Amino acid sequence: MTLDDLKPLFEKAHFIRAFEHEIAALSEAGDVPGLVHLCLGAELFEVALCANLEGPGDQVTGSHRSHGLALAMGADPVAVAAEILGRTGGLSEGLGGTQHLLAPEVGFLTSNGIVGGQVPLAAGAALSAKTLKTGGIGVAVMGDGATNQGAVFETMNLAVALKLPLLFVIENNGLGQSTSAHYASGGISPMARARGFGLAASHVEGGDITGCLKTVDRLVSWVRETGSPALVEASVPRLSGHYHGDEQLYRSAADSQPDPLEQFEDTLLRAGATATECHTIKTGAHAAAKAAVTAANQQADTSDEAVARWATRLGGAA
Amino acid sequence: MTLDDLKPLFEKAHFIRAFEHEIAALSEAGDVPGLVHLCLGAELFEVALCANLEGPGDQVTGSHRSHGLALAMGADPVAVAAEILGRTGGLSEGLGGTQHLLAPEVGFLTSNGIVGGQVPLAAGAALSAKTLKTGGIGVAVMGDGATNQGAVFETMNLAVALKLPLLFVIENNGLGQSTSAHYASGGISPMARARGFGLAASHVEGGDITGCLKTVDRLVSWVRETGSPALVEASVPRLSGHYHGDEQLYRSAADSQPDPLEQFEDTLLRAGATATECHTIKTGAHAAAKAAVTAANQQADTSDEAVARWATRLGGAA
Amino acid sequence: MTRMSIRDALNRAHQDLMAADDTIVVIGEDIAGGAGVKGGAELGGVFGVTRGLGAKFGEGRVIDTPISEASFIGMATGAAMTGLKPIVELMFSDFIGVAFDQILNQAAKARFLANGRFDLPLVIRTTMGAGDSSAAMHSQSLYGVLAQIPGLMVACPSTPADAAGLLKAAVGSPDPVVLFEHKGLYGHEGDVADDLPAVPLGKGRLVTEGESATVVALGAMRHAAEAAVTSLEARGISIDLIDPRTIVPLDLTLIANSVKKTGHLVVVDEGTDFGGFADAVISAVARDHFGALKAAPVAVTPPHTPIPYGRAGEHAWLPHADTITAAILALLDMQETA
Amino acid sequence: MTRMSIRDALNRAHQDLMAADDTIVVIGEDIAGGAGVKGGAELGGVFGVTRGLGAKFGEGRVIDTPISEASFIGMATGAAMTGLKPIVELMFSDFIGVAFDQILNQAAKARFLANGRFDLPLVIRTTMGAGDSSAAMHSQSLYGVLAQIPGLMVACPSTPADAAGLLKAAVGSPDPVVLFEHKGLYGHEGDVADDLPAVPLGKGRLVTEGESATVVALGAMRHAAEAAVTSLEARGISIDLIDPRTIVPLDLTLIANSVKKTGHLVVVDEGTDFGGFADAVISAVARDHFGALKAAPVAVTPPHTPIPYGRAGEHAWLPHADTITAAILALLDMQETA
Ligand SMILES: Cc1ncc(C[n+]2csc(CCOP(=O)(O)OP(=O)(O)O)c2C)c(N)n1
Ligand SMILES: Cc1ncc(C[n+]2csc(CCOP(=O)(O)OP(=O)(O)O)c2C)c(N)n1
Ligand SMILES: [Mg+2]
Ligand SMILES: [Mg+2]
Repeated sequence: MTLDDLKPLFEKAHFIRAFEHEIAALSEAGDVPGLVHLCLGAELFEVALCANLEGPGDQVTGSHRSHGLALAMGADPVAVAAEILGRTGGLSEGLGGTQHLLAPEVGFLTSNGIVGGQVPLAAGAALSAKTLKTGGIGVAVMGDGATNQGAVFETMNLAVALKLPLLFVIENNGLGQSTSAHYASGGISPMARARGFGLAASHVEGGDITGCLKTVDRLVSWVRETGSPALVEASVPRLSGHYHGDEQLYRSAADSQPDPLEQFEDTLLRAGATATECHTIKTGAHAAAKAAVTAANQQADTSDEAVARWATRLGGAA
Repeated sequence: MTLDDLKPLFEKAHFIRAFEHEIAALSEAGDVPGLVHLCLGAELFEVALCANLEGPGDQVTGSHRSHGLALAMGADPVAVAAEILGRTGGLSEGLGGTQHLLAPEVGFLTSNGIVGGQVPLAAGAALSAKTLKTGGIGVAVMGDGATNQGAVFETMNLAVALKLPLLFVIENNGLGQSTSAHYASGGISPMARARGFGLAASHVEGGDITGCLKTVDRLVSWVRETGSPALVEASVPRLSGHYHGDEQLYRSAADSQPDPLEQFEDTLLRAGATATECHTIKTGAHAAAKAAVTAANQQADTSDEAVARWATRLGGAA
Repeated sequence: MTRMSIRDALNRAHQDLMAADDTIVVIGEDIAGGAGVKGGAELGGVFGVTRGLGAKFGEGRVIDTPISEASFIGMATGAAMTGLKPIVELMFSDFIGVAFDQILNQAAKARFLANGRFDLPLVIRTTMGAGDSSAAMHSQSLYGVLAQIPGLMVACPSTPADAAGLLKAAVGSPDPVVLFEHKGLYGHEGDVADDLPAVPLGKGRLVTEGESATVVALGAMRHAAEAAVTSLEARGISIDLIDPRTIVPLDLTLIANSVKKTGHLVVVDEGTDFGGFADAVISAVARDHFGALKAAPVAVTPPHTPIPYGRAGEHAWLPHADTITAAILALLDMQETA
Repeated sequence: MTRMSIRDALNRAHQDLMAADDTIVVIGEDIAGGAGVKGGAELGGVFGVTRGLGAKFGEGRVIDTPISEASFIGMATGAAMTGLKPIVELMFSDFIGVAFDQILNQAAKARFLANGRFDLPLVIRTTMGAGDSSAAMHSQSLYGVLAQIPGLMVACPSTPADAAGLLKAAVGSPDPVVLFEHKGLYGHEGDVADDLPAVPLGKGRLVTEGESATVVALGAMRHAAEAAVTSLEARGISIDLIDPRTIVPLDLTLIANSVKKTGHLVVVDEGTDFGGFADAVISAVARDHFGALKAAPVAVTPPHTPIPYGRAGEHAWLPHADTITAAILALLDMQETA
């Protein structure tokens, strides 16, 4: 990876960071209808993951915390922001919202309100890729908490049994809401458990851009070439609350973790970038994010027409 | 284990075998309302398992294939047979039937029509034993096919995370209906996968009475003493169809397996029993089983009164 | 026209569909059968509906699964979002429990959440019905639960032509469709047009025409009701018997027009006595066509209990032709003496 | 009498119950909170209902779980069969999907399958309700699905006294009870008797008394209906507003007696427009008290779609006081011009 390869990733990661901050600000201003789960801390890993994927051949499904993934796969930022804001120009005219971002056009198949619910869906994308011989793969992204859901375990087995080109991705931030991953999984890591299912599995540190890129590349290539499933577990910090506004009284102030974006910047500096260059990239990314979110916030609310249209389509009572 | 310890187990195993044959015969005669899943091949293991358990402190839950387990735990054979036959004297007046045998009085909490459905329930028995400090344990018995169900995986994790005195028991007969266990679990054994969850796990051969007794004893003691979960996988043959009457065209005639009861008899003979003794035990067991099933078959059908009683109790529409 | 069973009609419809469209895959437990088992013949599903498909279309398109309903129904849903047309066999509708999130939240809501940016040509075939002592967890007719969920289409064929035709319509539908096949009807025979034409979702059928009352029934209950209607004919009572065939969307026009003529409504429902199909139909008619009703509408349903196993108990639980006959007679008497 | 919120009333009821009975355990996600996290304070559930229970009763009785609803609801069911009285918190009723088998087939049917040889003192507390843009998978009011299932008791409190009282009744019930708490009502305050008396399952409450129409509504809809009733009072229209409080068993006597007086029935239901609570009530009244109805009964429900996220869309989806007022007026006009 050259410096020139890394810079756009740095820019994208900062774009996502800034985007989330803009959403947070609008949330405090009362402009966001629902509770938002921000991806602060996972941006580096997510851009590294998606740098190795290409929609719509590859299709990613994500959790409730998927703003960053949708953006990293290339969804239009204004449409993503508008969806989060519940506006007419949203990906789905604001019908879905923050937990239901769908951009299959660019390979982000769907995010999900049900912990783990997105995982079998990614197996479906993998089955389509295999059956239709598109060369694509399915990617199921989830948190550590999701790895205790039955449907997730089943899908690990199913992918092994049916030999599906499916990459499982665990963003392990050590917490599921207020519960520690260690407690919830009896001290067993997602990677270790996945190996018990016969999955090829690796671990990466979410602050290590070159490590993330290398490992994701290796696993994605393996899934693509062998048509078999694999798993990558990324340790990422959860730099903010479970949702924006979560006071996190259950968490002691002492457990603060390094910020992957600062680690990324250090990597760039070590590789020869200047502080000014980094600053310029960040400023540009922040401005772009602000522009996108602001544009979305000028749009009108979802309409009752959109609801009426679906009511007519779906039948039901007379 | 002395010969005197083994003889009652041999008798019980043959009682179960004969009981199942009597049920099969009545099924052919048209006297059994539903499809029955016989446990032919698992009798030895089941009596070895239950010899280490004592109800109602210990509570076992089983699958659709639980006639033998209910009997091995000490449920009244006439009441078990009557339940299978759908008669008034059944464990539940014939309301439940062959897949729904409940004898919590003797430690057989319930069997189940849903593959894997019984497994979380056994975790509940373990939680009660732990909370109420009864010294008992929960035991979840299931087939190899059930080990691919989400609720089963979840319960493995839950038992580890909450430290529940719960023994998982896999009767691996190599088949789930017509599908091979090897195919369905991607070549990974239940024991190997359980270890991925952090469970203590062992394997036993279902024709080896001393091995079964020793291993079950060790694991049951461990669960009882440490309060932590464990798993035992028993290889047992499926000596008949998935259900009685299943033609098994999907299975080649060549894959016939040794009969654990013959292996058990060999063990007895090697330990000094005479062929006559063995014969006498078997004849007695067969006669007792026949008497029990015949007595059940003389009872009247479930009544509409029983149904009406529940309709009144449960409310619903006016 | 050929006479065949519902089982065979469904099998033929699968063959037709799969031969015509490469993107159709069939997914379920034991549907080819014998996966990983050496030797032996194809099982073709525990009810034999998918027999021969494995040999003909190969294991890439006839996919035997582990006993993992949540993940394979979810997989089918994801596949339907991305270019395949999966037909899933869920062995018994009683098993929806283990896969319910993928049905309730994923399959049912996906098109709405995408605001229609993709079709979801997912078909779930499943079985239902009491009457063979399969007991509380292998006999439920859970269409009423699924019909409550916006986004799902629900159909319950009662004849070979309808079974094949609704399967064809379902595969062609942009919305996910759940087909409930009654276990007791797989051997039921009827005439089927040679090209097995699609039966549009949302179109009911007038099975018999009459004057005295409107009887609405589907699945096995349609046949029980037909027997009741025949027995009433002898007494000079004629009935509009309507088999709506699909529950969502429901052909309320057909039902309402009939009630306007007869003034009397009986709904027979094996599903549930509370908040199910019968209540939905009765409520809709009472709300929208109150003036057409000459007497109180009637529901013929099982009591509010799980399904009993023993023969006499199960018989007492199920509605039968004579229960239906009695209900119709009581309704008509009631009117005469009112 | 003390004035308190539904949240606090539920919390106090838990405290009372747990102090009095050692066999009561509370099970769910984040209900003590912070399990395995160093430092920090107790969370007490994401809605704060179980706050302080962990510190008071210890982790042996206030059990934080992994995100594994199927296994912990099943565990609670098995525990209820063997001597404990578990109160489970299912964070959102939308999540029943992942645990549905344990509810549909295990908890609901266990006592029947045992023919009553054990009680099943299992309580599942869960939340429901739209109105806060929680979107399609965090807003559903799925009581109508559970009410279809024989063996389950279903209740939907709308006041602090009822919430505490129904929880107490539920813990004392031999049958499994599911309590639906409306997310939008946790802060709703009301007077509560100091001993938080149990409210019997199956007894509805006459909230306002009147002559013109019977309005049946529960949960948040009861409050919307109350606002509608108040606005109609100004026009001289008086209403019997009934909050049935429990759906199964349902207090049909209270509803029927009212309809006999008013002749007019409106049911308001946030759950579903097809085969849910509204249809069940309307069908039951139409079947059993047809003669009492002077005009077509009316259902006020959301349209048949998943729940939209955006504010204007969600507002359009939900029934409100003015929707209910309009429905009542239309019903009464209709009668006048009939
Ligand atoms: C089936 C289900 N159970 C519970 C929830 C509530 N919930 C939403 S996010 C969350 C924590 C998820 O933790 P994790 O998977 O680690 O993801 P993270 O939030 O840490 O990214 C919980 C419990 C849910 N949405 N779905
Ligand atoms: C959730 C669910 N899926 C499918 C079935 C149908 N079914 C009953 S038994 C069985 C095979 C079970 O295999 P295994 O667990 O190995 O038990 P065995 O029959 O071999 O004892 C299947 C698929 C069911 N009852 N429940
Ligand atoms: Mg996490
Ligand atoms: Mg097996």
